[in-house]
Amino acid sequence: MTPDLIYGLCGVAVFGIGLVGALCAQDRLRRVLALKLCSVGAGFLLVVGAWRTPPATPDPVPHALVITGIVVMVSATAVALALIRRLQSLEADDER
Amino acid sequence: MTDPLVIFDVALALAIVALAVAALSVRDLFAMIVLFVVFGLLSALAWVRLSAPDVALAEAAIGAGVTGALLLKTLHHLRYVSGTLGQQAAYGVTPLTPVPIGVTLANAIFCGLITLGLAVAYLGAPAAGPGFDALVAEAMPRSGVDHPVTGVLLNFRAYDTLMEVVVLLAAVVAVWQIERGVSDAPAPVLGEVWQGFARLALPATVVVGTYLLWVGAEAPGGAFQGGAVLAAVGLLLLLTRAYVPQPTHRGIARGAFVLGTGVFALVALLVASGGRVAFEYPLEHAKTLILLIEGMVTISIAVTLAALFHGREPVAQTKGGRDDT
Amino acid sequence: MLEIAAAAFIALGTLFFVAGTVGLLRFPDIFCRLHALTKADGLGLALIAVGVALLAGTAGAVFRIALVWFFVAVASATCGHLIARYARHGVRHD
Amino acid sequence: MSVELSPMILAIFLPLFGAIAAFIAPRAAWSIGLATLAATTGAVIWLARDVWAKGAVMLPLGGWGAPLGIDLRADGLSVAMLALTSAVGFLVSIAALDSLKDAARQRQYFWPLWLLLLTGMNGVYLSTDLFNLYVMIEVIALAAVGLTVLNGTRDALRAGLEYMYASILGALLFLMGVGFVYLHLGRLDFAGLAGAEVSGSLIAAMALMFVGLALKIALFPLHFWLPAAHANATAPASALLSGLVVKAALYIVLRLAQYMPFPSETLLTLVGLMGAGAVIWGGIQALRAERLKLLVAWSTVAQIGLIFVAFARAGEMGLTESWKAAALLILAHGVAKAAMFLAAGRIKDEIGHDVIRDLDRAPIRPTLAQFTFALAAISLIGLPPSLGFIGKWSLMEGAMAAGYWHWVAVTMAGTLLSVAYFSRVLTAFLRFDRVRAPVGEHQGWALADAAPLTLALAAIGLGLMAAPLLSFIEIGYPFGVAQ
Amino acid sequence: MTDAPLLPLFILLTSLLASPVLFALPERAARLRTAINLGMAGVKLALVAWLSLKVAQGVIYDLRFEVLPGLEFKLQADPLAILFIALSAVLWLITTVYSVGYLEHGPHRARFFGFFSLCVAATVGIAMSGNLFTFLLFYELLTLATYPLVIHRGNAEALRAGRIYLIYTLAGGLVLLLGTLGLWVLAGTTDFVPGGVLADVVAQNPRAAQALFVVLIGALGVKAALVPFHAWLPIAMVAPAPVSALLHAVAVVKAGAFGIMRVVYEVFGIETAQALGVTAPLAMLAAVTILYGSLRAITQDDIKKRLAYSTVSQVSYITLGVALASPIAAVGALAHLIHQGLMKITMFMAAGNLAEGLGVKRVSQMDGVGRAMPGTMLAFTLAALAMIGLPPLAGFVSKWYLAQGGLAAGQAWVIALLLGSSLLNAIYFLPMLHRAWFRDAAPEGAGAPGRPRIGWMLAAPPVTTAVLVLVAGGFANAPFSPLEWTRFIVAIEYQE
Repeated sequence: MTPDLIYGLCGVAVFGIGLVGALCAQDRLRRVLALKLCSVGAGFLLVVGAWRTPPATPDPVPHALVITGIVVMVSATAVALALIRRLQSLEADDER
Repeated sequence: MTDPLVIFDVALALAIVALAVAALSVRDLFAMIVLFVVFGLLSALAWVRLSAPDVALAEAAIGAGVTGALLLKTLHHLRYVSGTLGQQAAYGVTPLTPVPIGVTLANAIFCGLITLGLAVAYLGAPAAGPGFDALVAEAMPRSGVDHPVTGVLLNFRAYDTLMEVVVLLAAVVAVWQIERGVSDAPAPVLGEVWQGFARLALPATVVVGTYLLWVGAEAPGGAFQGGAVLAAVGLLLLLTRAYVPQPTHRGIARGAFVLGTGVFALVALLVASGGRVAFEYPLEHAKTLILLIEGMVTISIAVTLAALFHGREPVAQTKGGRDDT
Repeated sequence: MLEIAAAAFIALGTLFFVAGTVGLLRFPDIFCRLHALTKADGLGLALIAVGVALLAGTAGAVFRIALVWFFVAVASATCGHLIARYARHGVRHD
Repeated sequence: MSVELSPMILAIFLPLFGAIAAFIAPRAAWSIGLATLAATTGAVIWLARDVWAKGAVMLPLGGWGAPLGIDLRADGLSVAMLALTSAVGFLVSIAALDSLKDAARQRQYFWPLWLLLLTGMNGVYLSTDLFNLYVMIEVIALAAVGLTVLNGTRDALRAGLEYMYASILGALLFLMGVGFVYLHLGRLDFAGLAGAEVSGSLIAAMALMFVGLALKIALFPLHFWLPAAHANATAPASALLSGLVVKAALYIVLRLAQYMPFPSETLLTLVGLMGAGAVIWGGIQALRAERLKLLVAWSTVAQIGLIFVAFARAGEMGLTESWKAAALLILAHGVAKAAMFLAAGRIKDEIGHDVIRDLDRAPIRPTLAQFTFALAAISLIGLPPSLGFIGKWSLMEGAMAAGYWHWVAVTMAGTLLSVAYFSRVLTAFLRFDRVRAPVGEHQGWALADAAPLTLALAAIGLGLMAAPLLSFIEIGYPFGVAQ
Repeated sequence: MTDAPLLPLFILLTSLLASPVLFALPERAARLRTAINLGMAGVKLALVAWLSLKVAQGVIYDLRFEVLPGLEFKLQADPLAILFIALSAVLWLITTVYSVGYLEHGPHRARFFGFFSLCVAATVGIAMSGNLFTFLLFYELLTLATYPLVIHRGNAEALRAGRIYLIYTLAGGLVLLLGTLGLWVLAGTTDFVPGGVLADVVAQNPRAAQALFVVLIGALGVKAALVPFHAWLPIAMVAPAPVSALLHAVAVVKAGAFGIMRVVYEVFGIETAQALGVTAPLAMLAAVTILYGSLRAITQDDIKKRLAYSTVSQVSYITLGVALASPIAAVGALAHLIHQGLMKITMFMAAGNLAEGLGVKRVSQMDGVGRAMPGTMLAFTLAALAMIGLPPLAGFVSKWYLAQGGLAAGQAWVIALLLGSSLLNAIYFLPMLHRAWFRDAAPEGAGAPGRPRIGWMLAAPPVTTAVLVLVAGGFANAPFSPLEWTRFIVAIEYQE
């Protein structure tokens, strides 16, 4: 039981949970959140992967990749949320 | 005797998984977002445990912080347009059509099987073997910085990082495009205590952000973390109404959005002379150039993240709020 | 000696945190819960900060820990205020 | 000190600078856009000359070299894709000048988004690094979603949101796959993949990346988002999305198949079956579609299926040749579908709606746009001598030679379906007995039709150029041979 | 070598390049359009004459262009090609004159003549194709170019007919693609070579070769209107008269028959095909089609429909002659390719004139039309008698050779078939002639004698082709007559 194993499985589980949410969630906001969970799961996998033997100095490249991934994900989230806001405004206009 | 920290690790991992499940299953959307932010912070903690402080900082600041703020802002907007602002809890803002439980179950089983497959593949993966660490260690002296993650981000894989900034730029262009004509939800009045806190927090945040940028050359931190913290300044300003975006500011905003990308790309292009290729900084100027790029990128990130939070492009309010065909 | 003192501080701090959490779970309404949380956690954090500061090697680190304590205290006070305000008046817009 | 430019760098940076300039100066955006497109096309021609003369060319960015740094690499296939992108893109841009002339706001955002899209696509075609590909497909995704919802209608926004979800999920599946590759190999460049041993995590990686890309390509049964997104976007955006954007992910699949040790015949058959499903289902849906643009979008689903059938046409042994058939179909579809969407947009603009059943009731007949549509249909159906025909010929030839008659049957069924659904449209064009008002005479030449017509003629004419085209895409591309 | 190696290409381009120009002309520019049409047709005729002369002198034309590795776009001008090109060039000129008159005030003339031109280009391309791949290219082009012509009227009936036409011919084209691919995979070439390219394949894998034969003949049989693929032809007669004339006489039906010739003679080779045992079934199929078409023709009241069923029957004479595998029958088949074209175009143009001038569209309305339009009806009569096989008209010549060939091949039943068919021809044509000349016109109704309103551009073409029918039959042995030329071809195909 080493930390990388524990968190690796944790990452896979989070990815899977996100996948369930992305496929099943009906609320638009919740689906965005589910996708974000997937991205955290993928981040876990990369960070864990950086723990190659010996684990004293982890590989910095995957760390950089995950940082990039986080920034990319916040951009995508922002666009998705903007779409949701615009759409909801239009739909609210229609109901009136 | 197992390492006592293993217990901590297992507990943390279980908490993270439980929070993920809770965030997806809780009915109240506000609670969902709060649980998600906690989830993000605990993930950051896990990454500290995995000796990835840079990632942890980025996740805490951007993944949990900015994303949480974006989600809250959107939820607020949705509750405003659907007229449910007064209610205590937000039980979904999208009109839901009932889905047969069988479909959900089938989906869940399907995803479960995939996850199981991935877990098996993960457990079977020979995690040993060489990574990039030796290569990075060997190349660090020629990178112009002392912190490996910054070296990777701004030198070895600078092209990726440039494109990441491009993604941010694309996002803000897309958001401005999408949200034209959307009228803003009124901001809540937060009171004097909050105002006082903001006055205190603002300068501190600026200092922290700048410090993170500066320290990135030799220790965890850098443009993205610094930019995210500075973006928090923008958020504070916007929330306290200390700054209200005006149509006349659009030009400056556009300039700030593209500053990082533009400078980064120009530097990458211009260093290609005397036998060097693009992105190959001359060794004697590497540190300066990287700092220049980082500084500009930080400004862009801060402004862009704040703009993503604010959403729509500030336009002169015409009748009906729409100025397009 | 120093380590024992630090451990004691940290343990005490944790105790306060536990107490605050029990309060959060057990108290009947939002104001009582806020009361338990802000009071107990504020003190708990302070105790843990002292414990950690005892272990820290440099003055700079001690200074940073103090800063952490200060900002968390201010932030939690503000948050407590906002929550209480919301519970009392609801959201108001101008 | 003079800056040494490389055409590969220019192909990526020119559109990037163009996007920045177009965003900062919205009023001049269109001229900046056209100039950028022209310059990028120039860079691609320069690159094509280099590749023609020297074979595949590499550029180690930052001077580090893979696996630590990122290499750009251009060979025949990537140059062909770049050329497709810039040529089609240039013509679509010209068409956009006209079709967006009354929508100031759309015009202002069209150019930066489209140039960012171009940056992303060119980046994909030159990349040799898996993570870099992930970032590139995100650039493409955000810009493409922005273009999808450019007209701001509710249907477009709904479709755009679905597209966004599919796109992000696809990218994240790809990223997870990248994670597994890193876990197994400790590196992320193509060259590292090429020599890898097959293992559980590599199979997981490949499956994740393939499913993620299939979601972005809209391969049946993951096509659910495409018809609405492509049908509801504004015409030039539809042309770009259907003609070019989908191809970027397709290209990555081709590359992965090149460098990954493909595990089995079964998997290839599965891919082919998905393609066959797309051909049939897309065809049936196109037959049932009530609106012109929706029909065209469903035909994209079917055509994408055909490309995968071409890829699987001769099994594992034939892969060294099959990719060429797939590449030809990719090029053919890119050109013809762009022409068709532009033409459909013109028809919709002129007539005022695009309900197929009522197209013939309009007294206005945009003759040239209809003619363009018909020419594009010829290539998409695969009638000689169009490029689509050549692609289909290669597909069936390989399948027949390998004795894979089922793929021949699928192709023929797909062809018949496409005849059936396109003839619905052509019939509406040529019917005159239900017009209420007198039909206007010959509509004459319209400048707006010039770009789509050029594209449609190219789709037909390129068929005669297939031999040099094939020998070009083979440059520096030892498919199936581990490097 | 030749002094103008690109001559075949020029012949192709005369009509191929005329087409976009005609599309682009404004609807009003009628005189310019007519000038271009007639000018190009004239140029083409001259070029074809030049080409024929050269080919007769033994000059070989062979243009190649590689499309895919090993696969060529190939134009050749062998005597068989010349036969077909000459037919199309002559009839294009005549039909163009007729169309100009016919469509004088109709809508969409730019479109019509553009596709008309394209259609002729496709026919010329089919004739000069040097391999099955090139043939396929033009075969599909022909389908696409004729579809807008068939539905030219743009009403529901025309569109229904067009849809059926398109489904039949494109499905046929798809099967032809399959066959071409099969040939390419089996033989490694798709070239047309006298004597065939499949001898080795037949020796090794006769089943595959038989399957290929069935696929190819089935594909071509759609356009050649072989039973059971003939249904589109009578339906497609809703097209305007000049289109029907062209479809039945030169373009579509003949393209199918010509393709069957190429396949039997130059893909399989007549000896190989015989050895494979596929010619006899083909002959039977042709015989069935001949009888079936004639029988159906008898009961049709619509003039154009009766003529259409007659075409189903008559075109199969060509197939029959090919399938009999005797040189003499082959002469008959090739001669009939020309003769049937001349006869049928005459009749369709005459039928068009009846409809235009008198509003007569049905056989039952034909009473007394001979007196109203004597020139047109004279031409019609001549062609009908030729069809029946009255010596010395053109139809007789081809039937004579077919019968001779049947005897030579030891297939005596052919004589019976031809006699039976001629009898049926007489049964459905003679009543028409009887009504036209010997009955009085009904006092009122469509056939009422009045002043027929047709100009010389409608009146002259059928008379001209009728004269050609007469000449082709009467001077069958003159040099450069179709018959002489077919003997030249047969000598090549039978490698004598």
